[in-house]
Amino acid sequence: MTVERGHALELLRQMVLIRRFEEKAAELYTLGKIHGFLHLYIGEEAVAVGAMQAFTPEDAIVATYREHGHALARGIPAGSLMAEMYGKANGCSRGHGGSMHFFDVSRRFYGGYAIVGGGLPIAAGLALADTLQGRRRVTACFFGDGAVDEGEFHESLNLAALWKLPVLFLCENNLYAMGTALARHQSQTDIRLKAGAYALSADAVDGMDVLAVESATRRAAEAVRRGEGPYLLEVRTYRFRAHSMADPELYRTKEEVERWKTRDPIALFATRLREWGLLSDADLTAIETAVGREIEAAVAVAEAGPWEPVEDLLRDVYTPRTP
Amino acid sequence: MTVERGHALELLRQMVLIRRFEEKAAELYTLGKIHGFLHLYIGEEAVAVGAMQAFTPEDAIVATYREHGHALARGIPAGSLMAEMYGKANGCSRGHGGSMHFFDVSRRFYGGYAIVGGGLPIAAGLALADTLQGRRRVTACFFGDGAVDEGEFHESLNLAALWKLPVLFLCENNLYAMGTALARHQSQTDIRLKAGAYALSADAVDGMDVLAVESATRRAAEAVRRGEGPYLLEVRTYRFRAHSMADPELYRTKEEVERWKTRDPIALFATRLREWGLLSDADLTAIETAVGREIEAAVAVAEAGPWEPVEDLLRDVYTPRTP
Amino acid sequence: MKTTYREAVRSALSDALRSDPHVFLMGEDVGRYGGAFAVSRGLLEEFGPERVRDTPLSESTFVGAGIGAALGGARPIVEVMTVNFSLLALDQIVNNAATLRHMSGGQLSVPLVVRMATGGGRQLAAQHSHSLEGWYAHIPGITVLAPATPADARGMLLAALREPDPVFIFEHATLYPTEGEVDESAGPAEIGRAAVRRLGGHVTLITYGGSLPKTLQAADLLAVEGIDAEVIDLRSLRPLDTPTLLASIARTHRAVIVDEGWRMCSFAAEVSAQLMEGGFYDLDGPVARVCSAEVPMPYAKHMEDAALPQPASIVATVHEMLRRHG
Amino acid sequence: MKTTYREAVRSALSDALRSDPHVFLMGEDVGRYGGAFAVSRGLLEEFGPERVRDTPLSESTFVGAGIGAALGGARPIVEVMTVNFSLLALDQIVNNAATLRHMSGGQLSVPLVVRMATGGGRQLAAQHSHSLEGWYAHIPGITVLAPATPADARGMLLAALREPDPVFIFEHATLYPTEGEVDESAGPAEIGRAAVRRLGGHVTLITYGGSLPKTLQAADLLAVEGIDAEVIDLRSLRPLDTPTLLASIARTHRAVIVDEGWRMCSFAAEVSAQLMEGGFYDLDGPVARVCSAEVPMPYAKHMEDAALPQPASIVATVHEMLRRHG
Ligand SMILES: Cc1ncc(C[n+]2csc(CCOP(=O)(O)OP(=O)(O)O)c2C)c(N)n1
Ligand SMILES: Cc1ncc(C[n+]2csc(CCOP(=O)(O)OP(=O)(O)O)c2C)c(N)n1
Ligand SMILES: [Mg+2]
Ligand SMILES: [Mg+2]
Repeated sequence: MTVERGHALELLRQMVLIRRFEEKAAELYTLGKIHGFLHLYIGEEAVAVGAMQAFTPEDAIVATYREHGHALARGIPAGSLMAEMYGKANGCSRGHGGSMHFFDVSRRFYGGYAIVGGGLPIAAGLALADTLQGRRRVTACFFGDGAVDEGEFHESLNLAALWKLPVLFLCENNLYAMGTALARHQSQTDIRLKAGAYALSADAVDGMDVLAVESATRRAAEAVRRGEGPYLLEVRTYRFRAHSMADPELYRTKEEVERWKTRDPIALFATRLREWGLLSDADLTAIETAVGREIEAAVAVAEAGPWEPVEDLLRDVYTPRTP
Repeated sequence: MTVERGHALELLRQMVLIRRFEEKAAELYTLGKIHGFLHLYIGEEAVAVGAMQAFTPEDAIVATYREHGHALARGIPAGSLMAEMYGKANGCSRGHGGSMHFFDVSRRFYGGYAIVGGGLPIAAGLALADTLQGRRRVTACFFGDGAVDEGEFHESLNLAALWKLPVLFLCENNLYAMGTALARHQSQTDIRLKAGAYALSADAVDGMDVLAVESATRRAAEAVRRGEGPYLLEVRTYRFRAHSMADPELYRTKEEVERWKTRDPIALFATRLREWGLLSDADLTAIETAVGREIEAAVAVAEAGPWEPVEDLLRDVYTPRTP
Repeated sequence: MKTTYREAVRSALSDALRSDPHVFLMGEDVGRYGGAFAVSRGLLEEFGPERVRDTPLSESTFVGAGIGAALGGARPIVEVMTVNFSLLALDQIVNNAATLRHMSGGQLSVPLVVRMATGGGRQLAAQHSHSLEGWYAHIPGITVLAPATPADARGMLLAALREPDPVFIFEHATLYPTEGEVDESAGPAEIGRAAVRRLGGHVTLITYGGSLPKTLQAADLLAVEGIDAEVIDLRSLRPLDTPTLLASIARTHRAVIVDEGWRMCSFAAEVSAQLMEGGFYDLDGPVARVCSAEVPMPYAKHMEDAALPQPASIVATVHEMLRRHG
Repeated sequence: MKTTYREAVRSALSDALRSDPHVFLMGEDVGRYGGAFAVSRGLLEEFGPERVRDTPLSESTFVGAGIGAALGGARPIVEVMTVNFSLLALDQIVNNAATLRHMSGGQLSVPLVVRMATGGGRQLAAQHSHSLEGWYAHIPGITVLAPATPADARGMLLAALREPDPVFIFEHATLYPTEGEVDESAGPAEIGRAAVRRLGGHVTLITYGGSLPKTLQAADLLAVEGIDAEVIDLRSLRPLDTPTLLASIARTHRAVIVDEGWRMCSFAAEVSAQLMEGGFYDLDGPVARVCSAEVPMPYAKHMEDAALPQPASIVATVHEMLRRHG
């Protein structure tokens, strides 16, 4: 596998950005700056970063409540996300959504869904609109292994396959749905094989390898863009942190987590780039420094952001009427 | 294939009973004796009759709104069913359910569900109760090809496979969900292949051949009874009549229907039995005469049945309290 | 022109499909079958399978896909065959259709129209006779309409297609064959306005949808006895035209609400509460409700009749009211 | 003994599992994880994976399987993690759990208990903060309970397990850590009876579940000004203990209902309608409602606070009521 140095460093930078952003978010949660549910993506950075390379600005992204990584990889400014988690009016959803509901229409980032499986039909619909309007765009739909259990997974894959809708269904299989291990929630643990039930194309890829994710996603996205219909891509990964800040992690051993941490996607990629002579200590320091500054700035944006006035409580329930 | 004569004639009798029962029901519908929705099973008799042979009285049956055939094949008296369709208090559901909601707990016939797919979770639960209580019973769950589209199909097969629940999922694939042909509602038209998504056993069988249905169901039921977990059996059949009495059948050609009628399960079986020397004209006449009488008697039961008193309107909403 | 409710819906659908290329219709059996209630018959032939789409039996997903398509710039009309099946789609409706605008800080809007048949009275028993308009009216972020006449069936569908936010239209299944005057050149109806269908000074009868004909019958029966009932057709359940209701009870001082939902936590309860909140001092006595009995709908005709509001039960309620508080 | 609401639920669960071999618990993450709210922690270890079952994320199916298991002679307790996810199971609830007894002509019964967390106030935003008790209370065939204290959390779960028909228990998520006296030897609570939590003669405050602590706070604030509020905790929403409410307003002549559901078509609307129907002539003025604002729940704390009923808004409503009708 070959990779252009600039691109490689950019992938690394994005993964580091997500990692540091979330570490900061966890810290701010403990400090009482961020509330509600906070689901960290740490350990899974290669998935969002690798996959997002395959999409153009015209493509659409649908994610879940664990979407910090996707939002950052899609290029939404960290400050806008941090402000959202603070609940500030300069947040990407005006403080209405918090960590689970990031939106940025200018980047065709359509959320942020907290009902497991709830984003899949939405993705099918976005793709349907493209089909009806003759646009060659892809809708990328990220979801977890737990979402595969839900009826909407089945219904959405069938609908998309039946109507040849341009959706890339990207399952982030991190082996757990909350505290329930894959084999205890799925009778067929080889998720890629689900595709046969809908006669659609599928692939599975190592989610700890950012380059592998990127190339598998590019292949899949190109097939979708060519009009071959939807595609199911299973990305095998692992979350290093608890499901959410409230989770005591009774359901897995420290050893299991440690074993997976030896495959940390950032460390793995950095090592590889060093081996290939594409990364120096100075490069890494530069990345860390830049990312550190970006996160500091993001926190400042959040801190400085205004609170939405209480008088606006009902403002966005219905579209304002032009009289 | 060999078949014992007495058994063969009984299979034939049951199919004829269903056919004549439904012809009478259609007539009574036109006469305004039966109301609401009436979904005829004509053409599919070999499915219910063949399959039902595999189940013992301890097994449980879950059916759909197109369940006249299943109810009769399970041995519920025709009079009790006819009275139900009249809305009489001596109906099998006291006139509360009509054609779509037959129940007979003494025969472990658990309905009669009019929401497509709604019976599948119920079947999984009945089987779960058996598992928990260490009983070796099978729950047979009948549903159509349309039900395969619904999320509950997916969820129920996964749950049953995951927990090795003793359910036989029996898909009556009659090629249409109301007016929507299989290929226009399913991306994977080979329904048996859906089983791979749940790592469970499956088979498909010609639903116009009552003996084939019987033996495939016996095989499947025995596997389930042995504790091998659930099983998906696709039975390929065709409905000769409209979806319901209101359906003008705009969606298929007369030719298609006529082509299928050449594979009428009753005629097919009768011919075969004649070839094998197991059926004479006199046998057939005897069956028709007996069935004719049975249906006449059923109508009489329905006609003579009492109406539920209006004062009982709220009687069965909650279980009466013993004070 | 006199036409049926069914034809009025169809004419609005075909007008919309003709005039706006972004409009499309999807739902179970809307195409080849012609719609479970024959509403969309002929549309597939005229507009083709891209714009008149038969869906698989997947209520949650095709409603959700309608939401997504609306986000993507299309103008979907989703037919959920009946409200009974919409129970399978409530997550998409409550958690996505109704929230996306607010949850995104006003970035998104969901110009989606969902139509469904509702109600009982056809001996379809417990699973096929629901009347859940009151549930829908509970949800902020959506608009809930219940046209009771052919003219409204047409006008409100056209109006719904101008709304930037999700609109749910409840078509009572017993209304499809009913006839009424429809002006084909008339434009969209006004959303949020009730209609006084009959003027009267003794009591206000408030209703909507499939109960309107029954309520008008009750008013006729009352008129014979010299009791002049005003009949108000709500038309729009959310938003609710409370001022029109209050103005009426300011004159009649008595009100009966007729609603096919089960009584407990019914839409009628909301109307009753609002009449108290806004009109307490105008009332001569408590507002009454005529609703469905608290029972899953029985199949047998005499039992179903007993479970549903009927002209006779409306009349009896008015009698009782006049007896008790003059 | 003082204990938390969470522990009270757990103690009822373990008592039930211990005393009845037919009882089992299933739901998402009730086992290894210990329950999303740590309610079932330790039960897997004590009772094993056959009786404490982690389910896949399939709300419709595991609720339906609960119904089927109940039909099959088991005694299932299904935990739907939160009411928000129960939207995916409503078809099974409305069309099967609630109807099977009636639809089968009385042959079947469904002895099923479903527990779920409900409500807002934890900054979980629009999709995770619903309070849909009013929807559930609309459904004939089921019983709807909303324990507000640890003693009720225990007693009502035990009572639910004696009911032959489906019971839905709503546990407000903010209550889990609250403490109260629980008599571990006390048996099942009585279903269908409201509790007067505070006596007072000037106004009746009616509430349930997570709004009880807020309402009691409001009563304390009012007491400081010399306004004596009676506080009634409904406990059971279906059946509703209307006589206790009417007896109270016969003394106080004023009532405010506090309900976390959205105002329009809320459970509070039903209570309001019933108070009018049964107590019109006792009322000095209209019954008032303090409900959630008509908005998907915002994430930001100050906005969420503004959307939900609060002690201050309850007090303000009482002030306004006293100002307007003495
Ligand atoms: C329909 C629904 N059921 C339950 C939940 C509670 N819940 C939130 S996340 C989660 C696990 C989801 O697992 P998965 O899809 O694998 O995503 P991951 O968290 O691993 O990224 C559960 C059960 C929910 N949000 N929605
Ligand atoms: C959830 C749901 N959606 C729609 C309907 C309306 N409907 C009744 S039967 C039917 C077709 C079902 O087809 P299939 O499952 O193949 O059974 P068949 O009628 O062919 O026996 C439809 C769409 C329904 N009853 N339930
Ligand atoms: Mg996961
Ligand atoms: Mg079929």
